[in-house]
Amino acid sequence: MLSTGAKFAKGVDMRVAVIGVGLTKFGEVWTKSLRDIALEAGVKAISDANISAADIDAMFIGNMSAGRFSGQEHLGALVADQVGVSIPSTRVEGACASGSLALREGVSSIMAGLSDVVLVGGAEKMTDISTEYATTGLMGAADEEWEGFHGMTFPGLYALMARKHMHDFGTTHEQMASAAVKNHHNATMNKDVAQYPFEITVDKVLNSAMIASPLTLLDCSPITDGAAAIILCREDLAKKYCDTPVYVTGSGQASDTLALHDRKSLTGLQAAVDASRVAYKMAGIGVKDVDVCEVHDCFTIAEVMACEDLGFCKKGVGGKFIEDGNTQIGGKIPVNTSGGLKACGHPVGATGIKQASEIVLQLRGDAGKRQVNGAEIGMTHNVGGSGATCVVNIFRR
Amino acid sequence: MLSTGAKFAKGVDMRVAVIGVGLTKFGEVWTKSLRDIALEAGVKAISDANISAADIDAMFIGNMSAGRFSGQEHLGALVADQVGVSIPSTRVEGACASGSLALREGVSSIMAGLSDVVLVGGAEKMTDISTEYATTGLMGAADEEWEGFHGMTFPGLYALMARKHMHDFGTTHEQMASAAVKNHHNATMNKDVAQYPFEITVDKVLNSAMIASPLTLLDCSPITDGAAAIILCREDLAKKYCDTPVYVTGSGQASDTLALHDRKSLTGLQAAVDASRVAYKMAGIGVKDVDVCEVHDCFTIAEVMACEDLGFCKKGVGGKFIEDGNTQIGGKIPVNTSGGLKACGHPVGATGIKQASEIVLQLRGDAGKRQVNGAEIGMTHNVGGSGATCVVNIFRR
Amino acid sequence: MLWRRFRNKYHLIGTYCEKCKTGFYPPREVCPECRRGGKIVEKQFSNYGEIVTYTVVSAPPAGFEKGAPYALAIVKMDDNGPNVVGQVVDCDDEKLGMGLRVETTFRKIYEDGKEGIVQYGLKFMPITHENL
Amino acid sequence: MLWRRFRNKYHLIGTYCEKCKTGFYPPREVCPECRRGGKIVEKQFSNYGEIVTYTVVSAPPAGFEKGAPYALAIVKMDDNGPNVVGQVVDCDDEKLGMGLRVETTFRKIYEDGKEGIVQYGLKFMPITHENL
Ligand SMILES: [Zn+2]
Ligand SMILES: [Zn+2]
Repeated sequence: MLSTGAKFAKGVDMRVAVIGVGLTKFGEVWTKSLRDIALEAGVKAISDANISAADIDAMFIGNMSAGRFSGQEHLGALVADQVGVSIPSTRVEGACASGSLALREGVSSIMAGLSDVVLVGGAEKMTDISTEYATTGLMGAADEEWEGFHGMTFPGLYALMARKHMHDFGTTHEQMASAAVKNHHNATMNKDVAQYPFEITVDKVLNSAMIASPLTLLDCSPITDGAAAIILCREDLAKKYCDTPVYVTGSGQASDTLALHDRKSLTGLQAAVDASRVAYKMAGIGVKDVDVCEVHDCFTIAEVMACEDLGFCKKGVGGKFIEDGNTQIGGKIPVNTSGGLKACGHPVGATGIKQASEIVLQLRGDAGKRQVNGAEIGMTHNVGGSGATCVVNIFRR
Repeated sequence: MLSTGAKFAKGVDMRVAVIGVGLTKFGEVWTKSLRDIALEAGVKAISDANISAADIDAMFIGNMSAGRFSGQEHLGALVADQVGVSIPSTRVEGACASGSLALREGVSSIMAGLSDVVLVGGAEKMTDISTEYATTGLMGAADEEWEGFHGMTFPGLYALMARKHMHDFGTTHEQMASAAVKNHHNATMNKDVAQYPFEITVDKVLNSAMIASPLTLLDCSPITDGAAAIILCREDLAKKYCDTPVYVTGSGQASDTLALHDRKSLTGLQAAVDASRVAYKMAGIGVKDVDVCEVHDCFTIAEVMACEDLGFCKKGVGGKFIEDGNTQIGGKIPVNTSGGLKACGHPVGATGIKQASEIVLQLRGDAGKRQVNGAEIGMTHNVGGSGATCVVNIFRR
Repeated sequence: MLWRRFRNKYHLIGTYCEKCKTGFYPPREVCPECRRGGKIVEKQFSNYGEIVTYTVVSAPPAGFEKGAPYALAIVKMDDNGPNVVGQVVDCDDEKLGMGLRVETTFRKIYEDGKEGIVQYGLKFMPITHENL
Repeated sequence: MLWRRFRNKYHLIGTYCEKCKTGFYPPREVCPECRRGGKIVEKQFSNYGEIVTYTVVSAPPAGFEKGAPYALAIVKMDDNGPNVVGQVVDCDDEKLGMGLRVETTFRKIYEDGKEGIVQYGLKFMPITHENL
């Protein structure tokens, strides 16, 4: 069933601008707590937007598991407190898509006329606990009662999809690995933020430790601490604060079954297909118009499926599409210029905002060595769980 | 600092209707899981609204701690999955105010033109774990690092406020207890939902087990399983589905410091004062216009402070105001006709939606024995943590 | 908490929509396709099926360390049954593969770390004597 | 995780906004009133203060069962210091009350159930020899 959000896509005029972005360094940040990094990203975004905290009307904070990882819920209030404002501040959660959901609520608040300027943040502190416990905690994004119960893990779920994709379409592990190799290369040009800004090779991916066959350690995104924030603003006020505003022109969100085995297809994410259709329609563009895209490569197979689900290539040929270099900077459609979740890192609640931030930098022409020449339209693809939530946001300069 | 949401209050025209409500029985529901009760409330609300699930464009789900209590995050997708729809579905969290925050996001989505019909749900499953662990989990709503660290509990935080209120204003324990007595009485007329629909006395409150002095067991709201859902709809479509729509006409949200000791006042919640001012202004009414109100009586002292913060009576006299019967059904301003958190129960994420549901029943004239005669304007007051988030929503028939 | 679904977790008992003839495991109370128009009944599904896809997990979550590495598969149950996820046991590595025919077996799933509660449930094993 | 704040939790070291002369404990990196206009410096606050409000907790959270019932108070520290929350120890029930003068003392807070880690931090006790 198509997400019924589609029926609104054509009539919606978003009129929302992004006027500031802020990111912390991603990685294992032992010396800082969740509130420290959330404040750091927020202050950077406020500063980048050249506004003061008093200009902000509302906040939306994406976070998945502070309750489990740090014993702290109520992150909306926590961040407002740290920034020193008493405005409405709301936590939004949709597993690994929490950041993009928060962005959507920020956009909605401005479109509704409830706010003029909104801070949207995302943060996750994941390295304070053991890997086993983090693995268990992350399964809270999938179906705890019917998948986690059997010892299923997140890599395991994507491994089930990878095996099926390889079986049905002849996708090879080498093709999947080429996504990781590209993303690590891109990360070398994003040293201020990326967790792993170093080159790897296809051989290294194939020969690293097995996590859930056929996926190895280097097929998987890491466990990361990090925070990201962006400032949204009513379109007609944007020029007051910023010479180079970027506009949100489309947003699609869709859901699918929580458990993977309940789905009709195991080789793609229907929620990504649905969400992207809505977003394209709302933005009034086609896939060919997209100049740069950040996709949710929690595992290498996820980037392969994303290229197919978003329409960059035909169903089944995503692996070859990436292997052939089409998604490199300079290729047909550069994907994950930031380094993606794989090499830039994946602090769950922050990821969607980091993706938006990277697209904003690209559209401003501020992406430095990794700049995609003349990028005018960019897109983010953010997935919650094994695909039960997907959000696609489209931006233009 | 006044919540800057105030600047929008006057210009906002909400144009959002409530066309259906649904509640599960509140209590210890051993035989049902979180997904069971969430589905039950959703199906009831859909049925009450006389719509089909296919009419719903988006969902917002309020929940605080499923991650900690059940290992399950990603409740938006879980509820969409259970209902069998692939529409946008987002979890919203602000501790005990999660339900009202979800309602606000639903309203925002309709005002933004992103949805016509929205299901807003709230659910919490709290009785599957031990009381000590629940007590620890609930402190995730307060400041885990600086309050929970010292062995602080939620009753402890409200006890600190109660002691100060008694000290500064001469409020008595008997006065506080009278709120609980009234709420239990109201619950006897709400047997289909209320967890504790039986009468108590002031003596019983004073002599029940001490929890955090001066608060006893009967000063505290219980640990509850339950779910609630309401259906929101664009104002101009409401009559298509429903003969007796109720309208959301104002909504205020404000934040305060996460930790109690950081606040200027310990005898009231500034966020409640701020949120109610915005809501009154947006609805274009004054406190005297409110016919019925559901307040967040997580502890008896909270209802005393709410009466003052919302302007029902002057600062410091909330205890006497309640003791004198002003908040009974038939009194000056009936408060907590449902039985409140105290006697109806407090399934954290569901509470704000249950409050809205009770107000809708009152404004429809469907509240049975506990009906407030001629109620035209109703209000909900929903608090997160010890007051770091507060949401006030105003409804009219 | 899982005891709520003991009956479902110990047997392949789910639900079935008689209108669109779709089986659900875990059980659903509402058919996602037919909704109010559907007719949901309880159903015992076939205990036989074949592997649709599989993985071997080497990095387990807390509580599953002892059994690792272990195989997990999605199995399409016979007679128009549902897809079911579970561990595959008593199966050589070289035998494990797409399309392998398996049957359900009742086994220990894990021991709960905190309270030592042993959880049981269904796993899969290769069919030894098909058509017996 | 709490070791990040060891220095702050073992001493009454917070921050102070020199512009609006407000003390913060726990430390804040941004003054909520002055924001960018503020000047935040580290500050050791007075170890003496008086009880603003208090409670005795009889129903403790996990990890604090052994010490219950225990007293918790918000204490206003001297010399325009911040409000600080903490347990009150070595204090008779009849003595505990609003306005009681207390000083900080370094004590065990709790033992972490899972890993047996002992957490230390500041508590309060009645001042025995004021003006010594
Ligand atoms: Zn059906
Ligand atoms: Zn200052």
